[in-house]
Amino acid sequence: MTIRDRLALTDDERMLQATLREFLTARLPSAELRSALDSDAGYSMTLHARLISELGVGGLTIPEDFGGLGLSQAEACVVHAELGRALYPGPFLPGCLAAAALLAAGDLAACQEWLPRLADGSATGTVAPAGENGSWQAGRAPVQAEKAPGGWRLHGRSWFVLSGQAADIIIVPAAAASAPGMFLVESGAPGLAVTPMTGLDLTRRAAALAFDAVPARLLGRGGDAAGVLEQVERHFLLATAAEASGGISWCLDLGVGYARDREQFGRPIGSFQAVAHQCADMLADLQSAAAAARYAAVASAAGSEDAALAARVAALRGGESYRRVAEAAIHLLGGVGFTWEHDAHLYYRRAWSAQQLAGGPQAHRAAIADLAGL
Amino acid sequence: MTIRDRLALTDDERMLQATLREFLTARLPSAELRSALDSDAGYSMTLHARLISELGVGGLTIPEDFGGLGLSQAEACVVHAELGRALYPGPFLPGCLAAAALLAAGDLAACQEWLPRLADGSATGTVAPAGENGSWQAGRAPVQAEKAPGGWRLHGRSWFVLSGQAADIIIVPAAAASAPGMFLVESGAPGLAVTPMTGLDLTRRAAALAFDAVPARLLGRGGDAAGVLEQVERHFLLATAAEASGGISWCLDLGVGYARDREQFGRPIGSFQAVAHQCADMLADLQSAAAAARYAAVASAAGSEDAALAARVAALRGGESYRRVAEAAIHLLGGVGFTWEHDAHLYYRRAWSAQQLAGGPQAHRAAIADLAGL
Amino acid sequence: MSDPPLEDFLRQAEGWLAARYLAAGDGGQRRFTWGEGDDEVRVFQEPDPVAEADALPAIRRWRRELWDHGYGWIDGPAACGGAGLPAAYARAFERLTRRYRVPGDAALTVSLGMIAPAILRHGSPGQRRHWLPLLYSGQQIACQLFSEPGAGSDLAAVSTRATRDGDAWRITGQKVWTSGAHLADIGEIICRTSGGPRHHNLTAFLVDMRAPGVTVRPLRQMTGGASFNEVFLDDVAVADACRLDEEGRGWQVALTTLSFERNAMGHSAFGGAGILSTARLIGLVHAAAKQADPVTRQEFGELISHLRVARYTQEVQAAQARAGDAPGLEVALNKIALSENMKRLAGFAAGVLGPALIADTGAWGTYAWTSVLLGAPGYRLGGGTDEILKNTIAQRVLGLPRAT
Amino acid sequence: MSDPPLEDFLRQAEGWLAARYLAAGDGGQRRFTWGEGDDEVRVFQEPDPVAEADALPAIRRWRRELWDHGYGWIDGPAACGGAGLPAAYARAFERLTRRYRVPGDAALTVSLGMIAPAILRHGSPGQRRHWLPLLYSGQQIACQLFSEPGAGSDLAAVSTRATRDGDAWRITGQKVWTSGAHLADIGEIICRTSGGPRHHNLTAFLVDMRAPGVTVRPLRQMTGGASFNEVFLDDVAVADACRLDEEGRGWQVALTTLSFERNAMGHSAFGGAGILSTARLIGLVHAAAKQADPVTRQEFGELISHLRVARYTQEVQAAQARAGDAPGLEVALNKIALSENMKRLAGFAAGVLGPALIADTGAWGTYAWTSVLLGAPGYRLGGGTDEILKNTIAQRVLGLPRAT
Repeated sequence: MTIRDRLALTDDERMLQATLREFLTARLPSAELRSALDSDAGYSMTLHARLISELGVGGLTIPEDFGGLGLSQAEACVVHAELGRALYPGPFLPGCLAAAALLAAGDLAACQEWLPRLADGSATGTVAPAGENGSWQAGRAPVQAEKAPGGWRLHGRSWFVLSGQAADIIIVPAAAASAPGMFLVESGAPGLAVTPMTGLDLTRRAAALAFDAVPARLLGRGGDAAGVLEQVERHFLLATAAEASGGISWCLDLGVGYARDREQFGRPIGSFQAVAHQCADMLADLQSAAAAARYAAVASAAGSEDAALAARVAALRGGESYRRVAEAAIHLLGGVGFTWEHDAHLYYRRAWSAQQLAGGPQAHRAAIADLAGL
Repeated sequence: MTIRDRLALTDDERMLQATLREFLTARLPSAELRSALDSDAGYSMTLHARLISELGVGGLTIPEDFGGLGLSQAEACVVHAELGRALYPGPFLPGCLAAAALLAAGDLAACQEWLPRLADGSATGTVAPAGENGSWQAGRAPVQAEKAPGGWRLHGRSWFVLSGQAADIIIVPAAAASAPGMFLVESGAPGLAVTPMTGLDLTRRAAALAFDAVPARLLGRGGDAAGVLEQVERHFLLATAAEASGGISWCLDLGVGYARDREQFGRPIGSFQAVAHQCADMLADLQSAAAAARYAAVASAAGSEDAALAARVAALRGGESYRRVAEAAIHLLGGVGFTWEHDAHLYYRRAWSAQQLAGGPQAHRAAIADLAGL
Repeated sequence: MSDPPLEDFLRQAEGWLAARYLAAGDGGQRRFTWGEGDDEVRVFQEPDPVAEADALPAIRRWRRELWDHGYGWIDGPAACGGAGLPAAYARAFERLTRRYRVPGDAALTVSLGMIAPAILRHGSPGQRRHWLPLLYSGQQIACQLFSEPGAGSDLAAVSTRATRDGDAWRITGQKVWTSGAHLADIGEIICRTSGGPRHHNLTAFLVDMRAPGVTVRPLRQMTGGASFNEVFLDDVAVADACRLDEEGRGWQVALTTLSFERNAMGHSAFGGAGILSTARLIGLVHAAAKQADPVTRQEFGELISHLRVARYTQEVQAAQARAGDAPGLEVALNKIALSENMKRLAGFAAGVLGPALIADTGAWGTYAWTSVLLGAPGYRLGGGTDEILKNTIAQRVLGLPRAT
Repeated sequence: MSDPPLEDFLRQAEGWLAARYLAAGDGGQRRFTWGEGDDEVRVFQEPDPVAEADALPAIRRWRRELWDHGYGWIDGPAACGGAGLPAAYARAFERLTRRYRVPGDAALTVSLGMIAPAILRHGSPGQRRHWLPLLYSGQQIACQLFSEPGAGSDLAAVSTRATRDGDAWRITGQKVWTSGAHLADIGEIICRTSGGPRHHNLTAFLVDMRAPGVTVRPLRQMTGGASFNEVFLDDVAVADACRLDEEGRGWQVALTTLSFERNAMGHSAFGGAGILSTARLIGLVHAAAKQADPVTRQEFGELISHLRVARYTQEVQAAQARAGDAPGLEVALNKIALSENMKRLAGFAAGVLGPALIADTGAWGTYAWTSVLLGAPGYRLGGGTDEILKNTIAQRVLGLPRAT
């Protein structure tokens, strides 16, 4: 199946997109989002449960024999784009990453125990790969694993853990004697301290995790953290690129709508060429970010040899475009865009945060140079 | 004398600027410039002689006791800016660099012999510091010096030598036994081959020099090439920054004049906001490039401790602004700007070439990081 | 009789091609090897006039052979000599030809990509039957006579006049930025035919480029070469039968022709896509021994990301078109992206080569990059300036009120 | 009696300052040391209301002392209580104060930098004698009531109405983006006073901020804090004596006030210049241990070049002003440059810190940079958006026809 044939949305994908758009527009209007952000969990658990049960998106890329839909990255990114458009604050993305980690580690028992529960929403999960400087190098894992009589014990700290407070299971890379392996920690495990991190992105909370001799379950044979993290990172790159295209489309609709309606000097501000051209630039950003996200997702789904490069290109260009378009939307709105009560800054905050969590422009450029064969 | 007091142009500098502007407007209109470019030498020797004799700018920064005016970098850059504005094709800048090299090498006899002739225009000079990749590292000088019975002999090649064909004397760094020293070679010396390099900048010709056992005169004690080149480079950075501000001011006048006069859709194109804002951006580039060039020249003249940093900032920002403004001017002119017969592309070519010859943005940014204390 | 299945059509076409042309070897993409062949990286082709004239007969023969075997106008209506097959067959055939060393249609981009489709849309049945076979069989080549010194972005302000003279017209005026005028047999020209209101005072004609009073001169551009011409018309006679569409409908004819231009320009193959190939850029970095320099690797990664995104965008659009959801005017954004990528290419080459970019040391593939640097500004002007294209996008794609 | 020589004036002033305030130590610039003190790097000051109220008495006393000893309004006309000395004396005194730990006038930028000069220009002799001593002595603080939800860039479209009521006026309406309204005693307000043509239907007043019907609310901005207020006026009584300039001349009064604002905003000290200091940026890079990374050093060099050029531009302009050739409206370009530099700062911090910028690990001087990132968009709006400033530059500095 060459990439070219799958680039246009299939009818199923179009259906999935429309259903999600309708669901989120009805159930997560601005007021609902705001009250979720003010709640302790930072998201509505009932809405999260409905999203997963009614639309079945919990187990999107989990194989059918583990209770999932067994769909590909192409479909998954349609979901990520719509959730990104609505700044959906629930632990959807972390759950996907946890599922990806479990599948990549290939521990059948762990998969059988947890994947069905991630799929039906009865359990939430996340991954904790990052040290204090945010980088994912498995080699210098910020957490050490020690083989104790009763089983493995983890020591150390990991930071920027998405939905760390909401997760029932946390998949952590930890350096053991040989190469680092992947470990599963259940929430509430003794010695595990989960503290929220004050963050820029109000619609996606991160936590810092402290491990003090925390009992953990080694996934698979161990020593495979590098390989597993690479696959998890691919999901993360594709998801953030798709979320970015969704957020950009919201900002474009906002900016163009305002440029049409807002009058100054007795005419719509969109009739001023500077404003009109900024809107055209925003459309160009949407067009390229959406195309890159789609191409990268389809390339990964098709296992094509330029999939890794496409994922980095999509993350880099999507991240830069999202930051630029979110700022342009605030600027177009003028004063009201700068207020706390208007939602524009929530997208600006997500754009900056997601870009850095996904590795940041420098990491992407370096990876692209490697993957392109320089 | 603090920098702050000297930043505004003095009356003398204003006079020098006005006289030069008048001289060049009268004697180097577009038609004259074009015929000079088509000539063998690439410039009018009679005009060059008049420039030096009538305005005495040949020995601007040459001390009075060597026949010069003994003025500072501040005055010199007023001249460089006006010459840059007119794309003056004569060997003025190379002459300044040769004079700076002679002074920095401190060889009294050589100074007495050549500085007066550079000052009165009876001799032209240049420097040949660059290897094939254009960099000026004295350490890896592209030319070797060998002590032969009859005196020093030079071997090797140097590239991008400004006005290499027109120069009577060429100051060359050459690696001898110990650290490289500075050598003076007279044009026509046996074994010296000067071949013109096809170049982007039609208004400033460069040559490649091949040295085959060329007799050369060691300047001073030798081993001081690094220190001498640093001072020559300072002159080059300040001069290119000043030339850039002059070129930018020409492009701004062209662009704004055209935006006022050219009518499309029944109105001057300057009444379209996209065009008006591009003109405002060009003014911002002129304002910062001119201020940086002036501040850097005055800081060097005052020997202030941030002079080196200021020179690099002026070269970096001046170079980037010049490239941007020259391209904006062509774009504003539309089709006619893209033609060979219109002068706009001569400025575009100078902007790109001067920026690279002066070291290029990457070298400037690295130097700024060092000088700012990172 | 219904269309043959696509597979059969392609198999037959491949047979026809293979019998006449060598395979291009490796998947049709000429393998790029640093140091081999011509290091030219032009934004606009600047064919040396002699070489160009020499190549033309082969191109005409290639078109004629295609035409005589039904491949000349695969998706053209049978009534005008086309094969009447779906557009997908034509696109598939075009992709197929890239796998063979064929003369190709680069020199006919305007003639077949813009003028012929305009004649199909605005020509009378008689004109279509007369002109289209001549163009698609390569017997005649058409060029576009639109811009004037005083009418660039504001095309409606053309001042070239066509005055009625019995049942003919006399045309006097000057056209600029016409590519291929020196090779063309006919030119689609927009002229002012009345003092009427703007957009209603224009008429389109097909003028004989070799008629008395037509003078074609190369237009030397800042790159040093000439990819375009100036055309002077001094009282040139044109039969009323050569009037394209009604008098006063010249503006509609112009808009149709321009819309075809934008689609073509956005396509990555247009504008010397060869210069955008990753292999050539890697060669450039290795030639300057900077592949280990982290700063160069960052600039390389940034550049590649822009080039790839431009390709991904076009491939997604092509897929959407195949699925019946063809993109509209927003395709013009591709052209803006290509212009920006050319500027980025020149900047990258400057960063890698430094002075070796701006003065020729003779090293292969270095100074040649000045063509990109000198051609890029023209690419932002040809086929509609950035500003004009953004106006169109804002108003007709985003629905914003007319920007003034 | 002629002015005392500047040196004597400064010697006397320094004696006065030294007797009352500690020297600021090292040349007036509070030495920056990484890790010490508050790591706040705000674009807009977001003073905690309590701390702000506490600091106000000291600022009022500082103004009163200056006023009582002739330093309150050095270059003000004697007729209104000023010392009548040349502006150069005032600038020299201001530079002198930076060498002492004085409360400073940061909280009075609007009151003394915009409203007082507007009263001097447009007030009657009586109004000038009444209000200016109160403002320059710190007894009263003024704020600016201009923008409205429906009148941002288009200030002339204000809908706040002032209706005549005997020899007083009643004002009803809403003003937004007023800094310091909660601390101000009076507000310069632009109101619509007639149905007349645009720019001729406005009148300026000095309204008592504590009058019944005035409600001041903090305006929470995207940074989370509130540097500005919303002010609601419900049938607020204002004596005709508080009308500033003639009825219908409100637009001229507004333009005068705005011109003072632009000059102030361009100055690098404005907008938390502290965040632009090289030492803080070097500390940031060292804290992330990236000083040896060539890519970081390039991004650092690029950022520093922009910050320095902004400073050089202001210093050259100041020198030109001292030489009697003060720059005109092009000063507004400094404000645009400062906005762009804030965006560059945020981008640089993100490159150095990565995720540590967007979520707080508790490390000193890292997450604090989000204030720059969140404040920068506001800086492009306050004091005239980029677009409005560029319109002004194009039309009134470059002489281009009115851009529509």
